[in-house]
Amino acid sequence: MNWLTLLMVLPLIGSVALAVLPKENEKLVKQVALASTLVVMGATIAMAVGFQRDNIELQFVEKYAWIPSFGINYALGVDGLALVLILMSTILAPVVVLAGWNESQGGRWSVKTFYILILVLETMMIGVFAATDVFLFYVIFEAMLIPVYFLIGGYGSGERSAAAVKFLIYSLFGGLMMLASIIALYVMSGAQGGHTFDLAALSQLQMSSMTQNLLFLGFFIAFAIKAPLWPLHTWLPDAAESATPGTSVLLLGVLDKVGTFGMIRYCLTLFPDASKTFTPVILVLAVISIIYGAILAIGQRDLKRLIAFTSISHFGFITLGIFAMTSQGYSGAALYMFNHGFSTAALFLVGGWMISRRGSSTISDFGGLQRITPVMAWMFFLAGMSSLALPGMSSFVSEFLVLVGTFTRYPVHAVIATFGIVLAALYILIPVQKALHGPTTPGNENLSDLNLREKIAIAPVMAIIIVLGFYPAPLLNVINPAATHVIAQLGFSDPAPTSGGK
Amino acid sequence: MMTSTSLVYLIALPLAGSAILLLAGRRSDKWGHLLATALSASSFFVGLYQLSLMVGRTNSDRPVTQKLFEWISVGTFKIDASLMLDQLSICFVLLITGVGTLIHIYSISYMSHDPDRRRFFAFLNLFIAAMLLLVLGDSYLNLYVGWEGVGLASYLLIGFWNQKPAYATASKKAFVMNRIGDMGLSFAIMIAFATMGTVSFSGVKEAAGHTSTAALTGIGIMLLVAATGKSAQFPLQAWLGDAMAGPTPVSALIHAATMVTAGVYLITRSNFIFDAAPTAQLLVVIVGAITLMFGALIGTAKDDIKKALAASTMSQIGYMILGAGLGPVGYAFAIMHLLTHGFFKAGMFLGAGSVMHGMNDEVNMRKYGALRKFMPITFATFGLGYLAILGVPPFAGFYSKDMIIETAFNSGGAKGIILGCVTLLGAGITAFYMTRVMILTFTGKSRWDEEAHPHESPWLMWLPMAILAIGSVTSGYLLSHGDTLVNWLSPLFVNHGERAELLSPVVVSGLALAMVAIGVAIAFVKYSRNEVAAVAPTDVSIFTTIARQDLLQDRFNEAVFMQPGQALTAVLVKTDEAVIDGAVRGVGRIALGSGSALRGIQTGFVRSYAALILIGAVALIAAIWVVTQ
Amino acid sequence: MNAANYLYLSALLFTIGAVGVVVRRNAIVVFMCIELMLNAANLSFVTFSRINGDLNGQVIAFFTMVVAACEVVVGLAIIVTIYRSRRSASIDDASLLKR
Amino acid sequence: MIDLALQVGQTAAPEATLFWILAPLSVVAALGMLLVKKAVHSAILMAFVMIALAIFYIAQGAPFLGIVQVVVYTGAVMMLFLFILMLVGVDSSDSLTETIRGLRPIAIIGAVGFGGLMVSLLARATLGRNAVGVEAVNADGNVQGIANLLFSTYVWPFEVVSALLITAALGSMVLAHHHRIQTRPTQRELSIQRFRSGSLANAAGLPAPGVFARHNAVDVPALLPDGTAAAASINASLKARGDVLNSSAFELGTVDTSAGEEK
Repeated sequence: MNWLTLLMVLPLIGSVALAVLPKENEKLVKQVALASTLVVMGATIAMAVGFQRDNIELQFVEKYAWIPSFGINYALGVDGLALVLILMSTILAPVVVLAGWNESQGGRWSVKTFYILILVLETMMIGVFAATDVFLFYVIFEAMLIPVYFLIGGYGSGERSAAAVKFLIYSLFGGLMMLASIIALYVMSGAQGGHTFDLAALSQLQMSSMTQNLLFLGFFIAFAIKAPLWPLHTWLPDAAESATPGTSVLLLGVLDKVGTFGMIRYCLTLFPDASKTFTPVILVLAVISIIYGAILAIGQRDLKRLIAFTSISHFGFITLGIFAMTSQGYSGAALYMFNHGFSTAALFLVGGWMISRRGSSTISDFGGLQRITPVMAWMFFLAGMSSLALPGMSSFVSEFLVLVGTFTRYPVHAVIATFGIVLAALYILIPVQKALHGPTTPGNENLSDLNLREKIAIAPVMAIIIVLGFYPAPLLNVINPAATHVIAQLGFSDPAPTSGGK
Repeated sequence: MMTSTSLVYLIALPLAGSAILLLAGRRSDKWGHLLATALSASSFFVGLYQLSLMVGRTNSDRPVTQKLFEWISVGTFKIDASLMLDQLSICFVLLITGVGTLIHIYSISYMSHDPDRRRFFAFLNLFIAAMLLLVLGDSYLNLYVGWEGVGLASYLLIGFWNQKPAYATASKKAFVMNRIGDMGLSFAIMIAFATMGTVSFSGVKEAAGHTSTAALTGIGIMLLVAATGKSAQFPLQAWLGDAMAGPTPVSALIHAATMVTAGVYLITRSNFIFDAAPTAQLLVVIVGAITLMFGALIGTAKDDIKKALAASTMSQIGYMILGAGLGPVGYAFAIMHLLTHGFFKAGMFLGAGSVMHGMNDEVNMRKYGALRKFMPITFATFGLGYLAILGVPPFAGFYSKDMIIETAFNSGGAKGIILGCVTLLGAGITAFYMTRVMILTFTGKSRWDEEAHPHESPWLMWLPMAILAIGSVTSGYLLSHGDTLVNWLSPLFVNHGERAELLSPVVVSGLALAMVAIGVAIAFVKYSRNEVAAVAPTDVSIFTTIARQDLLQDRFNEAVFMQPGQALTAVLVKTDEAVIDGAVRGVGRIALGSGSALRGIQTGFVRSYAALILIGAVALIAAIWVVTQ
Repeated sequence: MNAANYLYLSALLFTIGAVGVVVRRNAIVVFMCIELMLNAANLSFVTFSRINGDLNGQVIAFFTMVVAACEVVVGLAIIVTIYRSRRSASIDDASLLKR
Repeated sequence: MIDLALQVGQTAAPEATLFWILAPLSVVAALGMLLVKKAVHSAILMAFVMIALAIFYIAQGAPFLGIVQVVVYTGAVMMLFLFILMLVGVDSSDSLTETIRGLRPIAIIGAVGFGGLMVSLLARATLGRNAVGVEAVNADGNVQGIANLLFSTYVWPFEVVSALLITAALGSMVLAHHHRIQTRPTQRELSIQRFRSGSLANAAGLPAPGVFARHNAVDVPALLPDGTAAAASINASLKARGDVLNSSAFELGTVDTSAGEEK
C-alpha cells in the first residue's frame, strides 16, 4: 500500500472537495477542512504504527518514473526522523484549523481559499519530508513557498504584503542556491554512471573537496535561511508578525523544520566531508543564534516577534545538536524539531487568541490576564514553560540531549549555549509578567476566556508536551536507530567517557 | 539494592492532588484544600511506613529503589525514571511531608479568606511532589527535574499574589536566579557524563574513584553553583529576601524549611565528589562562611519580620553549607542542623504569619510591640523557636549548631580557627538579631497602627505551630542522643576516622553560649532599655544603611548584570534592525536604486537611444582596439 | 594611390552620418544621415574589393544598395504616416516609448 | 566622365588628384548636411556626396556600382526624399538648438571617439599592404564579373532580396495608404459642431485671408475691424512653413488708406 502517496493525496482530495463547495457556506468549508486534516492525521498514525523501529533502511518506499529522460523519479520513503516530522505536521494541521477557526476571515480572499491553501500546504509538508529524489524534494521545497506566500500576504495583518515578499525572496534566494548545487550534482552523476537525482545514488558520488564544499554551501545556505540561522534570520520575525497565528505555527513549526531536516537529510548525507569541514563555523553560528535569538527575544515589544526570536534561539539548539555529531546531539535535535513544533504551536496559538481578543500584539497592552482569563493565562504560561525547557516538558528532554551531546565533543560551545537557558527564563518570564501578572490594564477587563473549541484545540498540544516530557521513549525509539546510523555513516562515534566509568 | 514498589506513591499522591485541583478548577473550591492536606498527610504516612521498613532492615539493605520506566535513552546516555530512598532521603521525605502537612493545615485557616485558596493548595501539593522527586531521584538528571520543579512551584507561590507588580517581579527574580544555579547543575551533569559516562548517583560514586581531580573539581564547583542558586547562598542569595512576597506559609515551607535546603542535600548527596575534590570542598566552606555572615548582618538591620527571618534562614543555611563543606564529619551535622532548622524556622515563620494575621498583614516590626499579651500561644511557640535558633541548651539548635561550630574548629589548621571564629561570631550575631525580633515584636510598648486589633490565631493555625515548637525543643536531643542521626547516615559517607580535637565540645559550647549571651545582652541594651521608634530612624550609620539594603546585593546585581544586560539587549535589537536587516534591505534598495537610475536612460527619445548605440559602438571598437593591440 | 585613403574617408563619412542621426531632429534628415552611413559602408566594401582583387565586395555593396532602397521606401512611408497623424516630422515628438 | 574616371582608376597620380579634390568636398558636403537648417539643402548636399561616391566607385574599378549609385541613389532615392520633403516638409526648417540635455556633447565625444578609433584601427590594419586591384577580375568586364557572381554564388540572396523589394514596395503602399476610419463629416455636421463648440467666435467660419481690397493673396492675413491682423485667416500649412508675410505691414495704421487713382 502506498501509504505516503495516500497521505499526500488525502489533503488534495479535501482541497478539491473544498473547491466545489459554495463560497458562502463558511461553516461547512471549515468543517470539511477539519475533517480532511483529521483523516490525514488518522492515516499518518495508522502508518506510523506499521513503522519498523529497528530498521534503519527507508520504509514505505515508493518509486515511479516521473521524467525518465532526466532520470527524475517520484520517489518517496521515510526513516525515523522523517516519520516523526510527518507525524508532527499532520497532528499540527487539524490543531491549526481548529484553533484558527476565525482567522481566515478578513483576508484578501475567501475563507474557502484559505483552507484550500492550508490543505495544499499539508500535502507539500508531507511530500517534502518523504521525498527521496532530490529533484522532487526541490520542487516541493520551492512549491511550498506559494501557499505560504498567499497565506501571509492574503490573510495576515499589518504589513503583510511586505512580509510575504520578504519571506518569498529570502526563500527563493536560498532555493536557487540549492538548485545550482542540485544541477551540479546531476551533471556529476552523469559522468559517474548515469544521470540521476536519487538521493542514495548521489550520496555515492566522488567529488573533490572544493566541489563538495561549494555544493554543500549551496544546500546549507538554503537550509540555513529556512531554519533561520543567524544572520539569515531577519525574514522570520517579520513573517511571524504579519502572518495569522495558524500560518505562523505551520511556518515555524513545520516549514522551518525543512531547513534542519534538510541539513541532516541532504547536507550530511550528500557531503559528509564538507559537513565536517564546515562544522566549526556552523557550530559557532548555531551558538550565536541561541544567544542572539534569546537576547533579541528579551528586547521585543511585540508578542509575535518575541515568539519568532525564541524560535531562532531554538533553531540554534537544533543546528547545534545536528552538527555535534553525537548520537545524543542528533537524537536531541530530531526530538527538538518535533517538540519545538508543539511548543511553538502552543505559544503562537494562545498568543494569537490573546492578540485577537485584545486587538493588539504589543505586550505592554496586556496585563493582569491571570485574573480575567485564567485558563488562557495558564495555557500561555505552560506554553512558555515548554519554550524555556522546564523539566517535565518535552522540550527539556531534547534541549538537554542536545547540550549533553554537544558537551561530549565541543564543551565550549555547549557551555555558551547553556547560558541560553537563563536567557530563556528571561524571555518567557518577562512577557508572562507583563501580560499575565500585575494589575489589569485598561481595555482588558472584558476579555473572554478560552471557549470550548479553543480548549479542545490546545488540549492535545499540551498533552503531547507534557506526556513526552516524562515519556519520550516512543519517539526516541524511532529516532535513535536513524541517529546511530547517520552518525556512523559520517564516521563518528560517541566520545567515550574520558575516565572509563560504568 | 532492594527494590520497592511503593516509593512512587510518595510523589504520586501530592502530584495527583495538584493535578486534580488545577484541572477541576473552581469546582473544587469547596473541598480542594482538604484533599490537598489529606494527600500531603498520606504521603507523610507512606514516608513513615517506609521508615519503619527501613529501620527493620540492616544497615546495608536500607536503601531501596524503584524503577518506574526508561526515561531517556540515547546511545550511552541512559536515564531511567527511577526513585531511590536511602537514609539521607528518608530524612528529607519526612521533613518535607511532615512540615509540609503541618503547613497545609495552617494554610487552611491562613488562606481561608483568599478567593484562590484552592490554587494555593494545588501549588503546595505540586511543590511537595517536586521536592520529593528532588530527594528521591536516583540520578542527577532525575534530581534536576525535581530541582527545577521546586523552582517552578516556588515561582508560582512567590508570585501567588502576582497582581501586585512588585510580587510578580520578586517571583521572576527568584526563578531567574535559580536558573543560573540550574545552569551550574546542567554543567555538572554534562561534565559527569562526558567524563564518567553516567549521571546516576551510584554510577558517579563508583566512577569518582578513577576520575581526574580536575573533572571532579569542575563537577563539584558546578554543583556548588547549583546549590548557591537554590539555597540562596552567596553570590546568588539576592532572591530570597524578595521571595518573602509569597504567602507566609510558603515562606515557612519553601523558603525556610525545605526547598532552600536542597543545596545542602545536593552537596551532601554528592559527598563522594567533594571528598575527592578538596578545592571544591574549600569553596563550599568559603561560600558557607560568607553567606553565614552575610545573612546575619542583613538580619540585624531588617525591620520587616519576614525579611529578618529570611536573612536568618540564609545565615543558617550558610551554617549547613559550611558544615557540609567540612567533609565526612560535617555532613551528618549539616543534615542535623537542616532538620532542626526545619522545625524551628518553620515554626517561627508560622509565628510571624500568625502575628501578621492578627496585625492586618503588617510586617514592619517597628509597628508591633507588646504582642505577648495578645498572642500568648504565638509568643510561646515563637519563643521556643527563638531559644532553639540561639542554641540554648537543651533546645534543638544547641545540638546541631554547636556540632557545626565544633567541627569547624576541629577541621584543622588556620582554616579551622578562622571557620570556628566565623561560626562563633555568626552565633553571636544570630542571638542579637533574633533577640531584636523578639523584643520588637512581643515586648515593650505597643506601636500599632490604629486599625490594628491583635488577636490570637485560630487553632488550625496554632496547632501546627505548637507541633513545630515541640520539634524545636526535642528534635536536637532526639537526633543527637547516642549519635542517632550520625550513625543512621554513616553508611552513606566515607569515614575518615576521628580527627584531632582542637577544642573539646564543652569549651565550644561554653564559647558559643558566651557569644550568644553577649548578642542577647547587646540587643537588650539597645532595644529593651530604649524606646523603639515606630518609623525606622534615618540618621543611622553607613553600616546600618548598607545592611538595610541587603549589603547592596541588588544594587550590585543591577549595576553589574541587569543594566549592562538591558543595554546590550537594546543595542542588539537596534543592531538587528539596522545592520542585519539593514543589510538585507540595503540589497533591495541597491536593486531599486540602480533600477530607477537606469530608468533615466530610457527617455523615449529615439535620438538618445541612437546616442547610446553610438557609445556602445565606441566601446565595442575600443575593446577591439585594445584587444588587437 | 593608397587605397586605404578611401577607407579613411569612409570612416569619416560614417562618423558624420552617425552624429547626424544623433543630433538632427527632422526625421527626413535623420534618414539621409542613415543613407550616408550606408553609403560610407559601401565605399568600404568597394575599396576592400579593390584591395583584395575580388568582386565579392562589390556584390555586397550592390545588395546593400538594394536593401537600403527598400529601407528608404518603407521608412519614408512610415514618416508620412507619422506626419499624417502627428502633423510633425520631428522624431522627438514621437517619443511614445516613454509617454 | 565615366571614361575619365575609368582612366583615373588606371593611373595613380590622376586618381590621387581626383581623390584629394573630391574627398574633402564630399566631407564638407556631409558636414554641411548636419549643419544646414533646411532639409532641402541637406538633401542637395547629400546628392552631392552620393555622386562623389559614385565617382569613387568608378575610379576604384566598379563602374557598374557607380552607375547604379547614380541611378538608384541620386536618381531614385534622393528624388523620393525630395518628394517626401515636399509632402511633409512644411516644418522643414529645423531648429539646430539641442533640446535633449547633454546629447550634443555625448554625440561629439562619441563621434570623436568613434572616428579616432576607426582611423587608428585602419591605420594599424592596412599598414604596409598594397591593393591588388580589380583589373584582373574585371578582365571580362566589370558587369560580367558581377553578373557571374550574382547569378551563381549569390543567386539565392539575390532572389531573397527581390522578394524583399516587392515586400517593401507593398509595405510602403500599405503604410502610406490613408484609410479613413470615420465617414467624412458633412457640411451640416461641421456647422453644428462649430455652433456647439462653446464659443460663437468661429460659428460663421474662419475669416478669409487678404480680402481687404488691395491684397487678395492667401499669404496675407485679413484685417480685423480694429485694423489688426486676423491670425485665423491664414492657412495653417502656410503658417507652419513660414511662408506668411508680415501682416503688420498691412495693418491700417501703417498703410496709406487714402484713395488714389490707379492710373
